[in-house]
Amino acid sequence: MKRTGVFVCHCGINIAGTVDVKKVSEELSKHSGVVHAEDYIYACSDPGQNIIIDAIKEKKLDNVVIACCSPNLHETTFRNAAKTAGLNEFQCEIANIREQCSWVHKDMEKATDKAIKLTRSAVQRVRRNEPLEPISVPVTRRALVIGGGIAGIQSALDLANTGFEVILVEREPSIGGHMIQLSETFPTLDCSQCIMTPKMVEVSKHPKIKLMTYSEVQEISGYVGNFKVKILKKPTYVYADKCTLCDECTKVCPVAVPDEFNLGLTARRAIYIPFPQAIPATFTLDIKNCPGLLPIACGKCTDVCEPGAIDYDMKPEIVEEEVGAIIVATGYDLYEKELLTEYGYGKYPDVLDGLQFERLLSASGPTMGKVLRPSDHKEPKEVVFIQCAGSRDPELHCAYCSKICCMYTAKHAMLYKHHVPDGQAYIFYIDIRSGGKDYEEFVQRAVEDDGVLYLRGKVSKVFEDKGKIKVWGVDTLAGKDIEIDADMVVLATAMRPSKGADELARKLKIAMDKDGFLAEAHPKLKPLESVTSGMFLAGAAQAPKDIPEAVAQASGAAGKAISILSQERLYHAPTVAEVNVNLCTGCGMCVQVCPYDSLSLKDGKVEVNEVLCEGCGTCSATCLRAAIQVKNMTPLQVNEMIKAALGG
Amino acid sequence: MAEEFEPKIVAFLCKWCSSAGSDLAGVSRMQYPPNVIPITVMCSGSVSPLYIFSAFNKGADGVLVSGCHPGDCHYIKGNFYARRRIALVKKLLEYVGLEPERFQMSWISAAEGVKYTKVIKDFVQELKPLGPQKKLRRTQ
Amino acid sequence: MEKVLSKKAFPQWVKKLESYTMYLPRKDGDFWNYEVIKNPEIIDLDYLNTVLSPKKIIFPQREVLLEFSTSNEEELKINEVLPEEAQSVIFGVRPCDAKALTLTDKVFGGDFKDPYYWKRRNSTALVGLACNTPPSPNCFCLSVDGSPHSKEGLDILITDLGDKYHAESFTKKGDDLLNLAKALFKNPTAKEKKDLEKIQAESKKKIQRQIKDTKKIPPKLKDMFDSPFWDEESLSCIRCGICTYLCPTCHCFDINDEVTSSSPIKGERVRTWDNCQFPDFTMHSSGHNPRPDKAARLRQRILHKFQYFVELYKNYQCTGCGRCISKCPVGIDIIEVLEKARDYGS
Amino acid sequence: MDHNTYIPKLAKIIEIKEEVGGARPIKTFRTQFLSTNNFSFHSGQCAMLSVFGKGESIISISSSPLLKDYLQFSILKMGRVTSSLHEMQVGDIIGIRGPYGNSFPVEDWKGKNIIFIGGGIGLAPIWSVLNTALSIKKDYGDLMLIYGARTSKDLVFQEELEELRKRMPVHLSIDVEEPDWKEFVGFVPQNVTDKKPSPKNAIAITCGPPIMIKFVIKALEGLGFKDEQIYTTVENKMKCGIGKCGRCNIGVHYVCKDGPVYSWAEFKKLPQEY
Amino acid sequence: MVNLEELKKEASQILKEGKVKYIIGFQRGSNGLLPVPAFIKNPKDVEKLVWDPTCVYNLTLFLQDEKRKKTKEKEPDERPVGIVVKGCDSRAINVLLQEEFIKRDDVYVLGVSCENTGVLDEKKLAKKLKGKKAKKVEFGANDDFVITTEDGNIKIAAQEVLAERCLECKAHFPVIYDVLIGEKTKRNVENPFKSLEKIESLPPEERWKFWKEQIEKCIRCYACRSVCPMCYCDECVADTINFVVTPDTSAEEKAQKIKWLEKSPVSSENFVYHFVRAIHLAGRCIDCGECERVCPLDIPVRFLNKKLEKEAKELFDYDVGFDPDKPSLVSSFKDDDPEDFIR
Repeated sequence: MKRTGVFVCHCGINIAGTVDVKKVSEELSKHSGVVHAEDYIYACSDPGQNIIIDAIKEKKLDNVVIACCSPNLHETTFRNAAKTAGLNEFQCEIANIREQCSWVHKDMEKATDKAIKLTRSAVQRVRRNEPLEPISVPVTRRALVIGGGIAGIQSALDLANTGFEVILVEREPSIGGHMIQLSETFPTLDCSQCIMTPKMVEVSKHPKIKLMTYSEVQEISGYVGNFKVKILKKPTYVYADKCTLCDECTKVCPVAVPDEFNLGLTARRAIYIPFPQAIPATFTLDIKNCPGLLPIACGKCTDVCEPGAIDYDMKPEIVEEEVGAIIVATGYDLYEKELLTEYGYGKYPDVLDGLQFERLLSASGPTMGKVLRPSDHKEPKEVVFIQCAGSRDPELHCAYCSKICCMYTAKHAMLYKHHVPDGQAYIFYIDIRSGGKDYEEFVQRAVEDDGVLYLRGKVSKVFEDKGKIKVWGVDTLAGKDIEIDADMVVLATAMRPSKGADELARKLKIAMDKDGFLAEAHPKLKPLESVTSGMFLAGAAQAPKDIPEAVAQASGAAGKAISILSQERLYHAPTVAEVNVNLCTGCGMCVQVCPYDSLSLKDGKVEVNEVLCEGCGTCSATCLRAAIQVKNMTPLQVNEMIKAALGG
Repeated sequence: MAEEFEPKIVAFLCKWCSSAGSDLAGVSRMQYPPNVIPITVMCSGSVSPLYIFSAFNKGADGVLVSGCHPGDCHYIKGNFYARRRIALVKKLLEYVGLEPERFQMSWISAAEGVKYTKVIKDFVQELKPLGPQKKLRRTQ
Repeated sequence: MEKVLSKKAFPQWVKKLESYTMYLPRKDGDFWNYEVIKNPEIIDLDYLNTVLSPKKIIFPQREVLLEFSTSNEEELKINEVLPEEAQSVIFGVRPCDAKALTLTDKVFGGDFKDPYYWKRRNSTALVGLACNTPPSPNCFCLSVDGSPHSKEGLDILITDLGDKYHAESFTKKGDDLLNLAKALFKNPTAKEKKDLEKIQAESKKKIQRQIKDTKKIPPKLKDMFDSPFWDEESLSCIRCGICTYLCPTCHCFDINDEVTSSSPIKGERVRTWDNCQFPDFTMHSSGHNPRPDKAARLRQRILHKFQYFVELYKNYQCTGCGRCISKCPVGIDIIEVLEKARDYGS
Repeated sequence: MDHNTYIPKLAKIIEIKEEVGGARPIKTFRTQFLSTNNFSFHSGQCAMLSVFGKGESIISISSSPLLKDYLQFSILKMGRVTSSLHEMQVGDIIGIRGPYGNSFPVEDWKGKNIIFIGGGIGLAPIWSVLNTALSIKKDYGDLMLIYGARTSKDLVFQEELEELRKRMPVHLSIDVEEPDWKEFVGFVPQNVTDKKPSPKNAIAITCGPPIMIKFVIKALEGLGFKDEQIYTTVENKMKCGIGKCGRCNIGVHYVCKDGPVYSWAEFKKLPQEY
Repeated sequence: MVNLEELKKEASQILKEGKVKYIIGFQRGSNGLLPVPAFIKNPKDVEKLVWDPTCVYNLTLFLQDEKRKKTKEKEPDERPVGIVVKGCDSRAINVLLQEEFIKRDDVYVLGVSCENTGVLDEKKLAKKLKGKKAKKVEFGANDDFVITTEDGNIKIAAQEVLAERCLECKAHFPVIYDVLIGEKTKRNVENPFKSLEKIESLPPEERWKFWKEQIEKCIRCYACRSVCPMCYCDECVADTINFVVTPDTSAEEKAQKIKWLEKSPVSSENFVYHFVRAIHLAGRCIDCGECERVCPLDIPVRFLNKKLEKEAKELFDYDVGFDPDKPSLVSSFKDDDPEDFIR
């Protein structure tokens, strides 16, 4: 008969104040198989752990239950103690009698009774635990970074500079993301491109980074340490190594389409370079807008291309790569125009979103850094900035705060004033969120030094009237209605997860939150990890954030990835599914429900890929024949726990 | 005076959301009745109908299955399977005449200590007027 | 003791027996089953045979043999649980079912008398009802040494004479029942006796099914143990337990501990019917099974009834009630199986 | 009314010895009744052991009936009940009812030579009769034990066997070669053929796995033993122990009541269903 | 009209050609109208085959025996087994395919149409005939049955004597077959779950009373499970009668076998058994109604399965047995599955 020890922690008075710990230990000492039961004031303290270790050794305990706080806190502590005493870590289980008992009840008698049942239930479980050793797998010491914005670039550089090979995949023809579109950055007002381009160049020159632009992750399989990725390389129809950037091709291209980089404020050709500093520095033929390659409808660009860099026969290519860790930095997009009609966005050319305004401010922008109205190229004298356009509006739009808008609106207004000193900037706001180093000072500067007029209130209507854009709003502080005849309206549009991120998340099997941002494994303690081990999150893909935060998270995610890649082998929790082949009929229902593709049928029986299995147990609840179960949480154990919980 | 009936409830809580939610309720020192014995499972998707039948058979007055909100499942989709399975079990139990109050399911996230507290309070409150569950309990 | 009772007076007699626990077949949907009589006014002896024979009262499907408990590891207590001392009467027992009890008597008697069985058996009086018309289209009592008005195993046999019942007691238990309501009973007249004989003779003719040459079967079976016959005959068997659970002569049982509390241990040792058609019936804990397939299990059922039992107790272990035929889900017909066996290879 | 045989008598485990470890462990238990002992039995008989809450299991008694202090059972861990027996400790209480079944006709064998042939756990039922014969050795002729197991670790009663060597010939065997093994290597039937016990005025008792019994009998027949000179024991699943529950029968024989001891002459006549 | 001769011809031909190992069909038996299964190897025995409204069995059940036998054989005969199936039985084939219990090549499906009617409920017929004995029942021309009795033939509208499940059947013809004998008829079933209404409309306590009375009767003969073509598990989790033990099975495994229910046929344990069976048949039960027909105690087992069939349809729009390529009911989900019951 297995010998079980039970240790009941007082946790000072945290437990002992409500639960009669002596009685719990006394009752448990009568439980069949329990040969040792005692209580101690702080089981997690060094002396407390020593008591457990000594008892295991002296009484030859086969397993122990610690009745204490939540297993999320000290399970590791006690399992390590059990290991020190020579047990397997799974021969130690925790009964949570603090969070789930003493802290939530007042009636001592009832709380004690519940604590006894909880502890018995843990005893019934631990007695049936099998000793397990972590599953070990070799590591492919390369990383994949998805997304070539500032977060992705930072992660890639950190990884590469540590010495690991990195594959950086970017969907667009150039890396740089949204940051490269910005003019100046708050609160320092340094030039975004000036600080971004060196990093982009570093990426392109780095011997450890394999840059794959105009590419998308198509398929992923494998598991932490050993992912297999299929990447689709879309044809650019231009050989970067042959292209001399002479720009002859764009001159002959007959097509003009809105330019993505300038958010439609200008036009580009079907063959184009996204922006002068693009990395890789080459042209891309946009097949969607080209008059046609099959059959060739125009062919002018190839006629003028002297180096012969254009190849209409270029084919999409699937590249297979093996990596050990993945960082997802897919960034954000702005809230869709179609969804935000109330401010005239998308209807009036002079109602702009924040990024468009950035382009207007940018020295490399469509107006060469002059603030001019898109409609008539006149300098706007009255500009209304509307914060929370789409954010913090659970009824109609996004419930969350997009976080960066307060700051960049202040920056916009400030920069506008720098460009048009005689103009007036109004900002409608709900409240100002300026937590962050030097942020509050920055906002104050906008108000005090640059005379930006902050109006606390919402805008009720925006409409065109005699060449002006009328803005009706309310100033809740003054308690009066406001009407502004604006020349331009700039919306601090909400941030949304990048388009297509949901599809990618499904491929990667990482969860999304209710707003479609990628979900971290734990809101506090695992903000860099996704729920799938070996995949990490960086930047605005996880939640709206500004540049320093995105960079910090990117470095953090790189650090996390390094902690995997720097190991020879990885260890995986051994509490995985196991199959009783005698009972399995090969119906495949478990294979269908497995979220990790860890199950497969072979010769009419199910097989578990232990490395992929996360031990969720959905298979076991689905199986009609109890032919599959998760180790150390078997139906037998649960049934015994049920009995103990009901006092039977 | 006769002592008030105290229902015995078994709650299957998923480790990542609902059990964490119950921990939060504890950390926040929220108070709820001690009638529920939680059993933490990895995922609500792992709760086999057998567990539920077994709990009633062994004398549970009520059974709760609680998982992550749809889309929040730590295992991506376990709770969706649970939702389907539990719906069928619930229909079956009610069909043979078990009081619907006795078997419940909830979505409780790690952040919802308040909700956990409320679910438990409501559950106990709803079970009290029903008295002991004798229908499916093993006769002793 | 031989008496006559008017049909109208029958409920009054039953009423007089109130100190007994009384069972009577009651209609439940399309079938009849024995139940405790709660209201003696509503009594109907015009019934087809019950799904389960009165075996279920004498040898219930579940009974507790003993209780065990520990308050802690040291003090283990066991407590014998014998059936309560209650005098019972079962009315309307068909002669085949009564005869079946004489066969289970043999099994539960012998060197080790089964106290549970005998306690019930001895305290229960069986009031039979002769089958003027066969209660099942598959009755074949005449082929297995029975008859529709056999008194074997009965304390009293009642025969329907139209407006009255003829009641004959064969035992003291039977006499007691009649004596409790002496005034209701009259002695039979000569005509009534003659009517009885006539009815009895006619009833035999109404039996629809028979086994020819039953006597030839046991010796034939003895040589058929290794015959492929069993494989052929068992092809359609679905391994359910209907034939044996419904059989009035089948007596196999299982003993299991049912635990109500595991710490400290508390529970009951329970005897339940078991069934030679179930795979684990004979399976060793090593997994070895002397009767590994349905052919072996069908063979056991047939041989037990028509060879082993005959050899041991000089009786067929079958009283021809026809239940196993009527209820077999796939139409396996013991009469056919036996006749085929008898003629097998010849 | 007769004594209710379904009610076991409580007994305390007074000694536990691990005979064999590994995946198919065997332990020997010695038990003493809590109340006065009126449990008398004969060699070859079985008892129904109870672990309350788990159920019952029929086990042959391996101690000699002449020993009144305790009952001994050697038990292979096999299923629900035997597994819990293996978890028990000295001082734990079990239930015992019986004895059940027939026994070896030791009285009839007086003056004869006896050859005991066992395999694995099959030595347990033999042990009782062997010890009985040994304790009144003068009543019998020559005794001989031929015993084997899969490996040297699977041999039961190892210490006792060493003691036994001093009093009678003991021939051990293991199935496959092992370093330091000085005795026979091969299966028990081969050892029987090798040791050539004489059929003259002899009785052979063989117990073990069915396949071994089958070949031991062949070997004995080869040496000239008659069917009546060969005895064996049979196992079947049992619940009641008294011929009522209906599962242990081989033909008309209820092994629990009419067995487990059979002469080969009798056993040959039964249907081959065991 | 199903032509029996056509069935026999087809059967005889595939046997002669050696296309199939043997044919599972129906033949006459000795207990009243009830046929018995026929396992025909020899082409000349095809004369025994019958197909009429008394052919209640779902013969796909016997594919279990076939599979078990085949796995034991060293060099199994890989030819398919010919099997006669009705509409409901064919849905069982689909579920067995869906669960990869059989492969399409394992069976040669001889589909027979139910002639727009279905099979007979013998009890209903007996009541109709009031003591007269039916010798033969055949499909009539106008959705009726022709009954041969001692006093000659009578016609009864099929609706009056059809098995309950046939009144609620969605397809009276095989949905999968290699040959189809008879026609694909179309009868509109207004409410395929009508029979449930009576129980569903009871107040909860009445419903409890009803079920308790029914389930208490159960003697656990397991006929309902034994006759079910979907209950093909080698060991049932709700079992007390069959265990899969191999020489490798350790003593611990045997000792730790979970007893979800006791062998005692008492209400609480019977409920566990019937619950487990019902929930395990959810999305798998094709409503052949055999479980209910064979129950010696007349427990309306079908109403448990039918209820879950109804819920699967109403909650998840799931139809059983029409598409072998779809994932099973409980191994699939939709994002918008109802969750109004969840707090």
